Order: sequence, then structure tokens, then C-alpha cells
Amino acid sequence: MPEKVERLRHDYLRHDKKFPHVWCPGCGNGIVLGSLIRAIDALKLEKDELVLASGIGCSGRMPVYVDLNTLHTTHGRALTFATGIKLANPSLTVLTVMGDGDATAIGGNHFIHAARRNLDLTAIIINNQIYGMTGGQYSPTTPYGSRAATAAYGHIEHAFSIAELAVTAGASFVARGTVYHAKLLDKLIAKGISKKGFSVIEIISNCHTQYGRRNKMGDPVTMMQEFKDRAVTVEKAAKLSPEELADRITIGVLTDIDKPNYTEELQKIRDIAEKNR
Amino acid sequence: MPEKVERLRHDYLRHDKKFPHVWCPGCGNGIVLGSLIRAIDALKLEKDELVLASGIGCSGRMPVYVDLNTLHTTHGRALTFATGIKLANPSLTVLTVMGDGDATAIGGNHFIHAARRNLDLTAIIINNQIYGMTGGQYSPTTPYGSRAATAAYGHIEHAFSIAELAVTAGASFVARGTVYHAKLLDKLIAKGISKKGFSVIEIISNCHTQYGRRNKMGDPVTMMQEFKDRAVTVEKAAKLSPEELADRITIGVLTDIDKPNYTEELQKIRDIAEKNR
Amino acid sequence: MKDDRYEIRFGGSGGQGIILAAVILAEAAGVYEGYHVCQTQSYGPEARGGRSKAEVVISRSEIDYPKVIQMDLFLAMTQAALDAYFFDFKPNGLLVVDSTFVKQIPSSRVITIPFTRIARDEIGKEIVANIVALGAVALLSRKFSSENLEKAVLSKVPAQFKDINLQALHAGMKAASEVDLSHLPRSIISDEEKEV
Amino acid sequence: MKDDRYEIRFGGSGGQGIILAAVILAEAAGVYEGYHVCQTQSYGPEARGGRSKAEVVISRSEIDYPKVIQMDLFLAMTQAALDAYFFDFKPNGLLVVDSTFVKQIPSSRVITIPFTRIARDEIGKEIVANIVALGAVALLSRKFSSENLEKAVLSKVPAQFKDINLQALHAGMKAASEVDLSHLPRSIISDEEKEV
Amino acid sequence: MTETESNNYWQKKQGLDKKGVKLFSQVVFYDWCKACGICIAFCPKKVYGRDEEGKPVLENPDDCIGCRFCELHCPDFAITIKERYPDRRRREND
Amino acid sequence: MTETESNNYWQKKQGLDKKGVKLFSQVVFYDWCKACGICIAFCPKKVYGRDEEGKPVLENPDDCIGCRFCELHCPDFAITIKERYPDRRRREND
Amino acid sequence: MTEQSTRQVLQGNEAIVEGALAAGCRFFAGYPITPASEIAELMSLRLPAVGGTFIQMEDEIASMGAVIGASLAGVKSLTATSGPGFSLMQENLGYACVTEVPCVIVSVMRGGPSTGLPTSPAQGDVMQARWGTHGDHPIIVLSVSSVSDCFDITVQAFNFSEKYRVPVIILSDEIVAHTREAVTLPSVQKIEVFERIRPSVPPEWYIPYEDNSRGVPAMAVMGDGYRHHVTGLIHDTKGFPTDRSEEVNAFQRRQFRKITNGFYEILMTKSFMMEDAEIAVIAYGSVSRSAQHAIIAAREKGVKAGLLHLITLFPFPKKDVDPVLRQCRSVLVPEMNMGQISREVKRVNLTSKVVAINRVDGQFITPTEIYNKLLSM
Amino acid sequence: MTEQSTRQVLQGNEAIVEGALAAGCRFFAGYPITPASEIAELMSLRLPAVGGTFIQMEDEIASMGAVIGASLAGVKSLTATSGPGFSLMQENLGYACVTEVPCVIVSVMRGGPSTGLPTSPAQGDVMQARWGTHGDHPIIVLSVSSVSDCFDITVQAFNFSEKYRVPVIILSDEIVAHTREAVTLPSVQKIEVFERIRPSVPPEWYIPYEDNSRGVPAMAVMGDGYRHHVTGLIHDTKGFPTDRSEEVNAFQRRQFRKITNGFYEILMTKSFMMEDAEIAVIAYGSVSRSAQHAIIAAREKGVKAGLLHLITLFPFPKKDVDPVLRQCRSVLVPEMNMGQISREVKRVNLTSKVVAINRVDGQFITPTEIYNKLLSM
Ligand SMILES: Cc1ncc(C[n+]2csc(CCOP(=O)(O)OP(=O)(O)O)c2C)c(N)n1
Ligand SMILES: Cc1ncc(C[n+]2csc(CCOP(=O)(O)OP(=O)(O)O)c2C)c(N)n1
Ligand code: SF4
Ligand code: SF4
Ligand code: SF4
Ligand code: SF4
Repeated sequence: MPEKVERLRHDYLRHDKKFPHVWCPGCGNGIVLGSLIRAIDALKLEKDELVLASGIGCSGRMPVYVDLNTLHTTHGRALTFATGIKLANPSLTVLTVMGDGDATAIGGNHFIHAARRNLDLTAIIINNQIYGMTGGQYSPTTPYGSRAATAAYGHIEHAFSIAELAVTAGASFVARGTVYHAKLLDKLIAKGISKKGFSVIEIISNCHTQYGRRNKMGDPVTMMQEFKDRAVTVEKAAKLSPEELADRITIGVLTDIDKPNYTEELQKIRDIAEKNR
Repeated sequence: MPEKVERLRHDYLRHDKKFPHVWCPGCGNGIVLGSLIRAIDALKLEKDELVLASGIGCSGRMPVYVDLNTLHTTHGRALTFATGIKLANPSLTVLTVMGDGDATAIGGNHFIHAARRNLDLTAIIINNQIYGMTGGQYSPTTPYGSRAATAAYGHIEHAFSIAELAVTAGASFVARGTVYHAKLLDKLIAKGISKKGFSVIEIISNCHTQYGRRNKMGDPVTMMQEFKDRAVTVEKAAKLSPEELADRITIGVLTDIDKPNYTEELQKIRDIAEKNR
Repeated sequence: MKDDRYEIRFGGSGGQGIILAAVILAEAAGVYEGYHVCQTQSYGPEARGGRSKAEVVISRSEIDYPKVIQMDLFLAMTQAALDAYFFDFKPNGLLVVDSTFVKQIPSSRVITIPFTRIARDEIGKEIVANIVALGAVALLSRKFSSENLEKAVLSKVPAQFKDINLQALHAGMKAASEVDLSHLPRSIISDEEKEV
Repeated sequence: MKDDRYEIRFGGSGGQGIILAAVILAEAAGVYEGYHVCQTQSYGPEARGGRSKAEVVISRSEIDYPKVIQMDLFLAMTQAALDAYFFDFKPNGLLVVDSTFVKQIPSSRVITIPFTRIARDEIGKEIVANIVALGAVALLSRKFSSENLEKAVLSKVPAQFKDINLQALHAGMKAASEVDLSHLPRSIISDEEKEV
Repeated sequence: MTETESNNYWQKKQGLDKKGVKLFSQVVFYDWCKACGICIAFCPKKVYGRDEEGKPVLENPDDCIGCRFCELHCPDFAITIKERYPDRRRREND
Repeated sequence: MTETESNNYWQKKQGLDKKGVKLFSQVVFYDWCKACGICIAFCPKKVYGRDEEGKPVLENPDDCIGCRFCELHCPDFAITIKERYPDRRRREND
Repeated sequence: MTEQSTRQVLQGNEAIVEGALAAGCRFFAGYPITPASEIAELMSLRLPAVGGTFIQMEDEIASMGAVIGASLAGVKSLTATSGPGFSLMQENLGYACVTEVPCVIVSVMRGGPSTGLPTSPAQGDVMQARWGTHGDHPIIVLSVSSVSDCFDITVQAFNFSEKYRVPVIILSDEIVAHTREAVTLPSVQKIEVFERIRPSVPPEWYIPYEDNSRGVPAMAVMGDGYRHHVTGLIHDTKGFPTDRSEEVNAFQRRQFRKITNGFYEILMTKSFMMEDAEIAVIAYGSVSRSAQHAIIAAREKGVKAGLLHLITLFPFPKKDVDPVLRQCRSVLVPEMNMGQISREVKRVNLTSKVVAINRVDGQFITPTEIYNKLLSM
Repeated sequence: MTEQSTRQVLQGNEAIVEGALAAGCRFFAGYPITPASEIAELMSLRLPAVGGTFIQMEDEIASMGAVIGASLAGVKSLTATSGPGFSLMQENLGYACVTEVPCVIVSVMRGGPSTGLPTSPAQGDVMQARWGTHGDHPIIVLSVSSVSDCFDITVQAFNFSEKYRVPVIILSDEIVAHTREAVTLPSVQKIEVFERIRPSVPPEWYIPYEDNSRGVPAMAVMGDGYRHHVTGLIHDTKGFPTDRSEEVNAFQRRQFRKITNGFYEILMTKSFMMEDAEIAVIAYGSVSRSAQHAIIAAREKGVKAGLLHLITLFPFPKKDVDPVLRQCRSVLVPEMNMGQISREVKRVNLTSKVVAINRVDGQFITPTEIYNKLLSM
């Protein structure tokens, strides 16, 4: 335990990849990467049997740093590639990491369909409420009224709740955390990975560079402080009124249900088909 | 009133388009077209100010028959075209008609985003639970266990609830009807059109040719009878337990909320921008 | 042009099972008689609405162009199909019509058999008129043994309908066998005008 | 090659405002002095991490190639930038470095001014070191009137920071004006070896 | 014409049957009808029978209560239901 | 060495401070650190001060309670917190 | 857009916005992507101020759909993207072709394929602009090489699109997009702006796809009383789907004819020092600037070089390329791709000696590179 | 897929399924579209029976993504679509190119552009298959003309894709797709099947994109212990993103080189009556059958015609076309498009007389049409 972090750093970060990584100073992506590594380690999963796929965005740069089977796909499509991988080799544990734009703007359809199918994938969505990589244009989770590179007059659209969409579309496991709550994240990610079926972990993260700067909370510390102040656990949230909850970030496990899993269902079909043959 | 139907037929169907239309004998699409015409007439809307856009599919063939500004777009994209039209000329009343595959398979992302934006569009979704046009492959609303051209062994995926997706994504008005309940449909469509904001009317319809035939209810009469038997109004449904509701089709207005409308918000921005200029 | 190319077209209305008949004939020719065979059919809006067309080209050598160039044999199950699809009729071709429905006939090289009436009255199921016609067409083409035809039919119809379809097939063959082909007029159109 | 093409490169680290300085200089040249001007900058991963590069090409005639071919003037705000971007230095070009940070200098045609120290000590805001440098660069290029430079600065900085930026500009110009250019060594590389 | 007969006559003219209920006429455009059978199956009064091709034929036209189910549900716009009004012109001429 | 001194010595050796609480060492990899300030701001014991460039410098290393907040939240994997164990070798040699 | 002509220092991307506004564009739908994002960003700032509409859609497919929709409703519309987004727009681009909806698509090229080299310049999407969507269709593809081009060509693109009822593609590249140059934009009054021809018959007489001498039918706008049907299926002159051979043929051939009719004005090129040239450089986009520089230098060395600068890439300006091939003993085509336009040049006349410089490493082609090649030819 | 060779009457689409299964394909992801749907339908029936996986995705973009994913996980994968879907696949197709992931894409061509003529045959997507995605990339495009072709060429397509680590596109058309023909499929044992070369060094030594004489790096599969990074960014030999000029260049040039290396086997054509031909027809797909028929007829009239039937469309089989152009006094290229391959033929030798028959009206080109043209040439 004492040297654990050193060991994790050594075991899971790619030595032939130059550090420090590309992310801005204080970017939450790095914190998520830390949690992901700790979760994987806690679950004692084989690196060879783990796949980490991403789309395009700052978040999309995560896989390159991790010594797993890694895949940096096209913008919004990580889940489609992941679907192919998982179906082709169900013994692999397949994770995806996506940005909010990646997962719910251009990739929104794949997201709801992956949830509906309930294939055993884990989707980590780093919701920094903005397009980081391309310079701060609004995303489907940018709050009403905020400023963005394409919303100089204040944003007029309303945000998706990523977690609610996932639940409605059919995901088995849905959780939310923030980068301030790294220890909770470790657990949520581990739970999501362990869950058979489609799991979503929405992680509220800071893009101070593109979001904070424009919205008067220009540094990572301020933004993390805000996550800390606004967060409320699922258990506590249950006791609050909708008004009291209005500005809060509910964190914890939001949904955890058991549903038939796609790969098992597929096996049933194969059995019928082989018999009919 | 007495000659109303004759007048409607004369006023709204295109005389230079050959009838009977392309749909199979008994296809619910024709019934929906009738309801749509009656709803438009009841609202006393100007034909010149009405736009009807569709995607691709059997349902997509609807606009060609109606004497409005009509548009047959690409598969799944009707709402994107409609968005452009409405934004370019907000005085137009813009309706879309889509199939379940059109709206929630290939077009699923546009659907949830249109709902989120809450632009004043009306989306009529004819849910026949199958891809009619291409020959009966399964759609995102095909029930678990059914047969389809690509699910010979019984379908292993679970269906979306179109209406619930619309609500979660942010639509202002969401209703459901069936082609058996044509009079109710007239009203639901009229309400949807009147509503400022994004409205969804999900219509359960029969594709006996592609769905019924494969699932032992091969003719329109059997399927309509089933809609009749399984339907329950929102009011009645409120009194039933989830188990009792399991196999029922809840019809009526499911959601009707007031939210800021996109075009109005846009005007606010224009006002600020013009001042800043 | 290879001389043994034999071209058959089937025309009818949507529900008449024209395509199934063509598919069975192709199966008989290709699998059981060992011919080269190409079977095509109308597709799309045309197929959806009223008319329906299917073609079978048979040859002992490889078939290049897969569609009918000039029909050796044209089966028309309805007047509409006859009118629409008669255009590529070969001089000295053979026109076979279902006299139940077809009234106006554009060629004197015609054989009229009431397939639908036979199906309805003799077999008791109008739906097998296509197989009755198939039997007649196959016989008239003189390219099929009845054994192979039977095999082909059996390979393509559901088990519970086997008997009735075989009955229909034989009824069609019988009706056709009663026709005396030698009495048909010959075309005077020279080969020069043939389509390639 | 047109002889009046004058090429300036700015090099520094990410947060130093190198690009803003180049943009202001381009504005001064293009809008207020009426030159043709092309301003470009490093973009992408390079721009994200440490180093940052910006270029301004000025000419009285139309500019074809928009980037620096051989620098007439190179401003290096850090050692890293100097090392990375020195490669296109022109014989008889002028190297200007921020002596606050730059220690190893590859050319004797150099002018060293402690821009950052001036900004910190004289203006009280390290952040305006870029404008101090801009003042010096503009003066050394001998292509700008101070009036036009001021206009350009004012057009690009927020209202509340106008004064401090003007102060910085003048501090830079002053520091540069104290340099005696005539003492710089001349290159012996012939024109033949110039890049096109 | 007996009185009852004459009564009947006027009632029919005014779109009322013997019992004084409204009468309706059903017009089917056979060219558009595709014989789906919906009108026949769901007519609450079994007004329609089915012809050889499966298209509706009027069997009990006077039983029609004008619910217009068939008109609203015919997918092919092939049915019109009209109230049977007295033919004013002829009446005036009477 | 007075008794207290010697006590102190052993306590430190075993990673315990005077009051008998565990001691921790904080290692910062300055090449990886990007000076975001998170460790400095959120350390409950204000262990870190900030250097010229904004990077953390140890100010109160012995106050560290080993909560590892900084280690878990450093986005750049630039901090390692270790328990300060007694140096066994030297002890054996003692 | 300026009411008076003013001198400004603008980036290429910014000048495209100014050109679009000057041409009357009042609708932009897009999805951010490097190196095209500034176009969206500036549009989001400028459009509301002139009563226009900016919307960021959920992806590029949606953006293209919205752009077509807005144009159908009568508003000139623009979108801007780069390779990956341009690939996604192809299906709806084909729709705009078949329905003859005017609109302008800017693709700022970066290194490909796939995510490729997102911040590096390239010219790898030239053939895609011509052939990216399925089915035969004519299309107009224009290139830009400078900030002032960005303004002028964007105005021209809108004019062509309105005049011929076709989508027009502007190919820019990362260099042009991000270079700032001093330009004096003409005042709005001085800019020739073309508006689509609207029907001038009573609505009942209107035949939406009726042929005429230009091959470009008058275009009614949704809401103006000329109700008609618009479909991506091949349609007859009334706009209704058809698969009748003669109607389909008439439709398809008219598409090509209307562009052929306009060749004279559509095919734009510029010549530089070509009068006595023995070696010609044929170039477009930012590379044409390196070429011009190199040519001047080469002339100093006595090499009689000249530049044919292509503005219109498709339809390919054969009429201007052909004489150059005849005049010169050899031709050099420098491109930041594997030879997409040199391919077209070779098609014009196979007997000419065509030499290519092809860079696909994300680096701009320098004047030196061209100069050296010219000296060796 | 048959264990024994059997005689069957199959549609072209069905034979593609049989070919894919015989080649070892065990994954299909697709989205239905006319006239390709039968491929998905039959796959949904057949794959589960052999332990494979069929999945209908939410659209074509997703289908292409899943196909690449499955191939990365070591399973040979197929998708099938038509024009509109093919347009949507372009972005991910580019990804497969850049990451060198073997996979096969069938596009059954129908009338375009846009929704076009969904049930009519056409050959309008030939150039799109070559140029549809952004950025420079080589690609293999094969065409099929008969049911037995559908089987054979599909096997070949899988073999090429595995051997060269490239996506291979099979262009079919509505005629080939829906024609039923009697075929005797070879038994599985008789079919030569190529499997991708897997690494044969210990994992720590594996360099995923290391060059070698073939230009085709060994391909590890996810889960087999050779953990590495796969990205759509241009990458170095280790698979990590790079924008260093020399690394980018090495990467890009190797892509082309590996295909050039394989020209000898990739460029497939068939000759018919070409020995003494004075007029050649160059055709592909279903049209080659009309051409063959017409040639026989023309020969009867004393016209010395012959057929060069192209199977490989890209890389363009210049090596076989060139001799034909030299041998014959003129060449006829009949196509159901506006001249996409005749364009390529002309590029080979501009001095030859190349005549084209172009139909874009949704009608199949008949032997008579070709025959008449041959007689007039
Ligand atoms: C098809 C396509 N469109 C657009 C882009 C440009 N692009 C890259 S990342 C990105 C969005 C990034 O935002 P998000 O997904 O929220 O991730 P973040 O960068 O914030 O982590 C966009 C629009 C692209 N790469 N591909
Ligand atoms: C991009 C694209 N992919 C696929 C198709 C083929 N296609 C046409 S309609 C359709 C689905 C039809 O189903 P649905 O939307 O439910 O409508 P329905 O026909 O049942 O009314 C499909 C897959 C297409 N036209 N375009
Ligand atoms: S731009 Fe935002 S999301 Fe991207 S690295 Fe910087 S802080 Fe993180
Ligand atoms: S296939 Fe189905 S949806 Fe299409 S027309 Fe027929 S019944 Fe209606
Ligand atoms: S409902 Fe209409 S189409 Fe159906 S049988 Fe009755 S009249 Fe005919
Ligand atoms: S949290 Fe990490 S990167 Fe940030 S200041 Fe502390 S050590 Fe440096």
C-alpha cells in the first residue's frame, strides 16, 4: 500500500509516452485517469484483457497514456467501435472514455443505443460542459446562460442530463461523480466496470481553460471548490426538495438494475441457430 | 360539416399526384395522413404557411400527397432540415413526419437534440415497430422476442419508449395515440401543432406487411383490434399498477409543460447583439 | 449469339406468385437440369403496386446478359401485365395467357389456358394458379423433366402445402400437353430485325 | 524577390502574449502604416504546450509567401524559443532577446534587453513584457511611427488596461532607442546562399 | 300514397328513417379502395359486406349511425359518409 | 542523547512524530508538475506553499496526515505520498 | 460586412465570414472543428447583430440539413468544416445537389486521412469535394489562397450557388485560414450580389423544376405561396418522384448542362508572368503563394517561369490549362497531397511533361522547394 | 458456406454472404438499405449458426465503427450498404485506412445522387469508392458482375484486406445483387483463405507499425497480449501520434507502397476475345455482361471486338488497360454513370479514341445499345 501510487504509475502509465501529458495545468482529465487506474487495479483485471477506447477531444487523448489495449477512434464513435470489440471477443473488458460533446453531441445516438442494447460496456463520460479541444464552443451540457466561444451573448439552449438520458435509454448502471471526489470516483468506476451490462459514469470535471475562463471561474481550484460545494450524495438528495436540489450536483449511484445482457442473449440465439442448422 | 371529408380531400390532397397512394392495403400511414389533414383544418392554418417534412421510409412518402410546402429529406434527418426552415422563417408552422426507424434509429440524435433545444416543431412519429420500407428489419422499437427480417430467431434487444425519450430529452409536449383512435389523433396532433415548443406525437401504427405477417397478426384488422384492446388512456393508466400496465399502450397527452422557446430566446440574443453592434 | 439461349418472362399482378414460379423454374433448370440459368424480377415501386414481372433465361452455355432480350416464351397472368411486358416478344415466340383474366391478345402465336380457373375449380385454391401456370410453361418450353420440376417445387414450398402444389403443377402440365403447338402460325419477321 | 520584404519572428513561451504582440504589430503595419502585411503563428500541439511562435511579414508590395523565409528580425523571449526558432535567421538579420531569460546567444548581431525585468520593475506588471518587447521591435525595425503603434495597441487591448500597455510600449521603445545599431557586426555570408 | 307511405317518403327525404333517426349515405370510391377490410370489420352496425375482391359493399346502409369510423379510418380516403338530406330542389318542385 | 531526544529519534525513525502520530513524506516530481495549485489549495493541513512558478514547496511536511488528497487529485501524477518508515538498515547497524 | 470600405487585418477564416455577410448570408449552422472553428465563432457573434441566425448543431450531418432547410426557406446559408466533418456532410450534400438548393460549404483542409494531422495544412480533400457523395452530379469547387480571396471568393461562391442552384464548396487550408493580412474590404454597395431567380408566374402555373435555356429553374421559397414538393428522389419537372427513363434522363442531363452553360464565368484562374513562360507552375490555395515567390526568384535566374493559379478547381478549368500545356515545355504542379490536381492536369494533355511536388507530411510547401525544382526542370 | 461443393441457385447478394462466410468472416454489422438488405438478412440467419455475430446498428456510421472494432479484436468483418449509407461510412472508412484495419465493405450501387432511384441499377459510386473520404489514401475497389463473382470476389476481398491491412470495397449493383444464377460453390477446403500476419516476436519487442519489405506490419489483436495504441491521428511506428515530418512521410508513403507492392495480384481483369480485337469494350459489373453479349453479336457481323472486363477498379488496372489501348483502334466504355471509369481509361492514354456509353436513367445498358455502338465505331 505505501508505494501503491508509485506502483500504479509504473504499471499503468506508458513509459514510452512523454509526460507530462497534453492536458492543461489542473485539467480534471488527469484526475479521472488516476481514478480509472486505481479502479482497474482494485478489480485486479488483466491489462491484456482490458480495452480503453475514446473518441476525439481532450478526453480522447486519455488512452494513449495508459498501458492497456487502447483505441482513439473518431469523434463521437467510441461506443460503436467498443461494440464491435466486445461482440467479437466478449472476454475482453471494454471501457470507453468520452467528453460531453463526444458522447452526447455527435455521439448522442450511439450513446442511447448502447444503453438500450445493454451490451456490457462501461462508458466514462467526462462532462466539462464545453468543447475543450476545439476551443470552448458550447456543448449539449453547457448550462443555460453561460458564455462559450459560440455563445458570446449567453447560451440559450438547455442542457441534457447525461445520467437521466442514460437511464431512460436503458442503461443498467448509472452513476455520477466529480473530479473533486476522486475516492468516490474510484469506487463508481470500479462498480461500473464490474456491472454486467451497460454502465455510465458521468464525471463532472473542470475545463477552466475554455469554460471557467469565460464564466468567471478561471482556475481549476475555483472550479473544484464549486464541485465540492454543490455536490450532494444520492442519499442526501433523496431528502431534499426539487428547489433545494436545483443547483446541486447529485453524486453517487443513480441507477443499478439487472437486465438481460446482450452477449448472453446472443449466445441463446447462437444455440438456436446451431440447432436449426 | 356534412361534406367536410370531401372538402378536406379536395383541399389537402394533391390532385396531380396519383391515388391510391403507395402504401399497402390497410397501412396505418393513410389513417395518420387523414388525422393530420383534419388537425390542420381544425386549426385553420394557411396551407402556404405550413411545412411538412419527412425522412425516408414508408412514412416518408406522406408529404408528396399533401398540398402543403412539402419536403422529403434524407433518412433520419427530417428534424435537421425542419430546424433550418423554422429558424430561417419562424412564421412558418413546421411539421415533420417520421417512422420509428427514421426518428429513433438513424435519426435518434437529431430527435433528442430537437427536444432539448425546444424549437417550435411538431414531430409526428409513426411507430410501426419495424422498418417497413426496406422489408421488415428490426427497429429500435421492435419488441423483445418478435420476429423480423433480421431477427429470425426472435429479437434480443429491448425497445425504446419514444415518448419517454422525448420527455427526458426535453420536449414540451409529448402525446401518444394509435391509428385505431383516429379521433383522438386529430386532437393530439392539433394540440401538438398549437404548442409553442417541441411537440412529439407518437402514433402506434400497423405494418402488417412487414411486422404483422411475421408475428402472427398478419392483417390490418387484427392489428387495429389489438391496438384497441391494449390501449388505455393516460387518466385510466394513472390508476393501474405497473404490472397491469405492462402490456398496455397508454394513450393521450403524456407531458405538456411550458418552457422558453428557442425562437424567442434567439430574438433576445439578436436584440443584445444589435445593441452591442 | 448462342443459339440455345431460351428466355421466359412471367407477368402478373402483385399477389399472384409470379416470382415464386420463376424462382422454382430457375431452381429446376439450374440445380436439377444442370442448365446455366439467370432469374431476375421487377423490383421496387413497380413490384409494390400492381404489376409484377419475373424472367428466367436458360442455356447450356454460360449466360452473359442476364435478362430477357427477346422472349421465347411469355406467360401473362393478367391483361395489365400482358400489355406492359409484351414489348420484347420474339418472332416465333410463344405467348401463354391465363384466359381467366386476359381478353385482348396481341399475337396469334398464343396459347390460352384458364390457369386461375383451373386452380380455383380443380385444385380448390386460387392461390396456386401460379404453379398451374408454371407446370404449363415448363412443359411448353420442353426443357424440363416432370421429376425435376417436382423436386424444385418441393424445395421451395412449405411442407404443409406440398401436395396441393404438386397437384397444381400436374394440372398445368396436363392442360398444356393438350395443346397442339404445330398449329401455331410462324412469324415472317426476318432474323435481321432481331434484337441483339 | 522583392527587396522591401521585411520579416519578423516572435518566439516565446505559451503565456507570454507573443501572438498578441505580433497581431498588434500587424495591425499597426497593415491598418495604420498602410503596408501589406501577413501575420501567422504556430498552431496546434506546439501552441498548446510550451513554445509559441508568431511571424509578421511586411512589405510595400503585395506579399506572396506569407511566412518568414529569412528573418530580418527575431525576437526571442525565452531560451527555448530562441533555440527552436533561430534556424531561418538572415545574414545581417537582427536578433533581439529578453535578457531576463535568454543566456546563450547564437549570433553576434544581437541586442539584449531585459523586457520582463522592465515590465516587472518599471511597469509593475510582468504580463506586459510582450508589449515592452513590441515597442523595442517596432522601433528597431524602423517601419513604424510611435503614433501608429499606439493606435494599434489601443485597438487591441481592453479599455481598463490601456494606460499600462502604452506605458509598456514606450518603455520598450525607449530601451531600444538607447542601442547603437551601427556597432553590430556585419555578416560575410553572400546573397547567393539566401533562401528563396 | 297512403299516409304512412307519404310519411316515410318525407322522412327519407329529410334524412330520417322510420323511427325518426338520421339517415346517412356511404360512398365508396372503388378505384382508391384497396380492400383492407378495416371499414367492414369495425363498422359497429355491420353496414358493409365484402365483395369478391374484399372491398366493401353496402349491405345495411340504413343502419349507419353516422359514427364515421369507416370514413376516419379508411387509409385510402375511399369512403365518404354524408347525411342523407332531402333533395331540396325536388321538394320545391313537389 | 537525552531520553527525550532518543525517544524523538526513534519516533521519527518509525514514521511517528512527537505526539506519536504517523509521519509522511511528500515527493513532488517538478518536471511533471504544471503548477495548477490544486494540491496547495486543498491540502487540509496546508502542507504546501507555492514557489515562484506556482509549484508546491513543502512548508509543513510534518503536518501531513496522509489523507492523500493531493496525491489523488494531482492531475499530473506529480505527487507521491509515502509513509515515513524507519530506515531499517541504519537501525540494524545501530 | 462593412457599409464603408475599411482597412482591416483579418484572418482568412474571418474574411470568409465577412464575405458571406456581404453576399447576404444570414444563416449559419455548423459544428466546430479545427481549423474551421473561427468561422462558426465569428458567425455566432455577427449574425444575430444583423438579424441572422447562428446555430451550432449536434453534428455535421445536422448542420448540412439545417443549411439546406434554411435555404429552402429563402435564406442564404453557410456551413464550415474540415475533412472529418466534410466526410459526414457528403450524404446531405448530395441531397442539396439533387434538389438544387443553393448553399455554400467551406472546408478548411487539414492533414488526413481520418483525424490525421488536425492542425497542419493540407490539400488532401480536393477529389473528395468533387466525388465525395454517391451518384453523378456536377459541383462547383473554388479554392482560396489569401485573405482577400477569402472575402471575394466567398461572395462569388454565394453568387454561383444562387445563380446555378447548386451547392458550392470553398476549399481553404490551414495556412489561408489562420494567416492575418491587411485587406480593404469593398463597401457593401460595391459588391455584386446575385439572388436566386424567383418564380414570376402565378402559383398555379409554377412548375418547380421546369427546364429553360439556362437549365436553372426558378426557385420558389417555402412560405411564399408556391407550394411544391422537394425530394431527394429523382423527380419530374413538377418535383414528384419519377423513374421514367426520359424524365430521369432529362433531369440528370440538365444538372450538368446548367453548369456547362456557365463555364465562361465559373472557370476562374489567374495568370502571373505567363506571357513568355516556358515552364508553368499550376497551383491553387496557399501553395500558389509559395509558387509565385519561387517564380520571381527563378526569373531572376533566367528561368522563364510563370504561374497559372487555379481558383475554380471543379469543373476543372481545362480551357485555361490546355493553352498553358501547349505553350510550356513543362509544367510543375506543387500540392500538399499525393497529386490530386496534377492528376487532372495530366488528363488534359498526356503528352505534356507534368512534374509534381507532393507533400503529405503536414508541412507547407516552401518557395525554395519549388524554386529548386524549377531550376532543375 | 458449404462443406461440400453443391449446386445452388443464389442471388448475388446471397453469394456475397456465402463468400464472406467461406473467407472466414464471422462478424457483420450493418443497417438495412435497398438493394443491399438481403446481405444483412442472410447474415443474421447464418452467422449465429457458425458462432458468429450479426448486429444491426443504429446507422451506417455505427456499423462501420463496429466492423472496425470487431476486426481489431481479431474477427473478420463485413458490412454492406448502398450509396446513401456508403456516403455516411466515409469518415470511419478513412479511419480504417489510417489504422490499417482489414475489413470489407460491400456497396450495392443504385441510382443517385441522394435517395435518387433506390431500386434501379447504377454505377455512380465508383469514384466515391476511391475518393469519398478526406485525405490521401490508397484503397482497393473490386467489382462483381455475376453470382459466382460475388462469391469469388468476396473471398478475394477478404484475402486482400487481411494481406494488405486495408479496407476493401466491393462494388456491386442492383442487377448483380438481385439476379439469381445457378452456381456450384467450391467446398470450403478448396478455398484459399489468407489470414493477417500476427506478430511473431515477444510482446515487448512488438512495434505495431514497423515497416518491412511488404510494407504491411504484423497485426496484433486486442486481447492477445500485444497491448498497443491505435489512433486515427497520423502515428509513428509505435502507434503514437506524431507530426514530425519524416515520420508522417514514412507513414503516408508506406500506405501507398504496400499496395503498389501488390499490384501484380491486386489488379485483376479478364479478357474475352481480345486476341485479335480491333475495338475493345472496357466494362465492369453487370454491364460487362451486356458487353460480352454484344461482342459476340458484333463478331458475327465481322466486327473484331473484344472485352476487357475490369474486376479491380482501384488501383486502376493501368497495366492491363494500356496494352488494350495500344492494340485497338478505339475503345468503348459503357457505364451506368456519366463516365467515371472512361475518365480513368482516358487518363491512361489520351491519344486513343475512347467512346463512352453513359446511362444515368436507372436503366440497364442492353447488349443492343452496345452492339449498335460497336457497329458504328
Ligand atoms: C467529425 C468531427 N467533427 C468535429 C471534430 C472536432 N472536434 C474535436 S474534439 C471536439 C469536441 C470536444 O469536446 P468534448 O467532446 O466535450 O471533449 P473535451 O475536449 O471537452 O474533452 C470537436 C468538435 C472532429 N474531430 N470530428
Ligand atoms: C442513409 C440511409 N440508410 C438506409 C436507408 C434505407 N432505408 C430506407 S427507409 C428505412 C427504414 C424505414 O423504417 P421506418 O423509419 O421505421 O419507416 P417505415 O418504412 O416503417 O415507415 C431504411 C433503413 C436510407 N434510405 N438511407
Ligand atoms: S482545454 Fe479544458 S478539457 Fe482540454 S486539457 Fe485544457 S482544461 Fe482540460
Ligand atoms: S410496408 Fe408497412 S409501413 Fe409500409 S406501406 Fe406497407 S404496411 Fe405500411
Ligand atoms: S377501409 Fe377503405 S381501403 Fe379499406 S376496405 Fe374499406 S374502403 Fe377499402
Ligand atoms: S496538483 Fe500536481 S500539478 Fe497541480 S500544483 Fe500540485 S503537484 Fe503540481
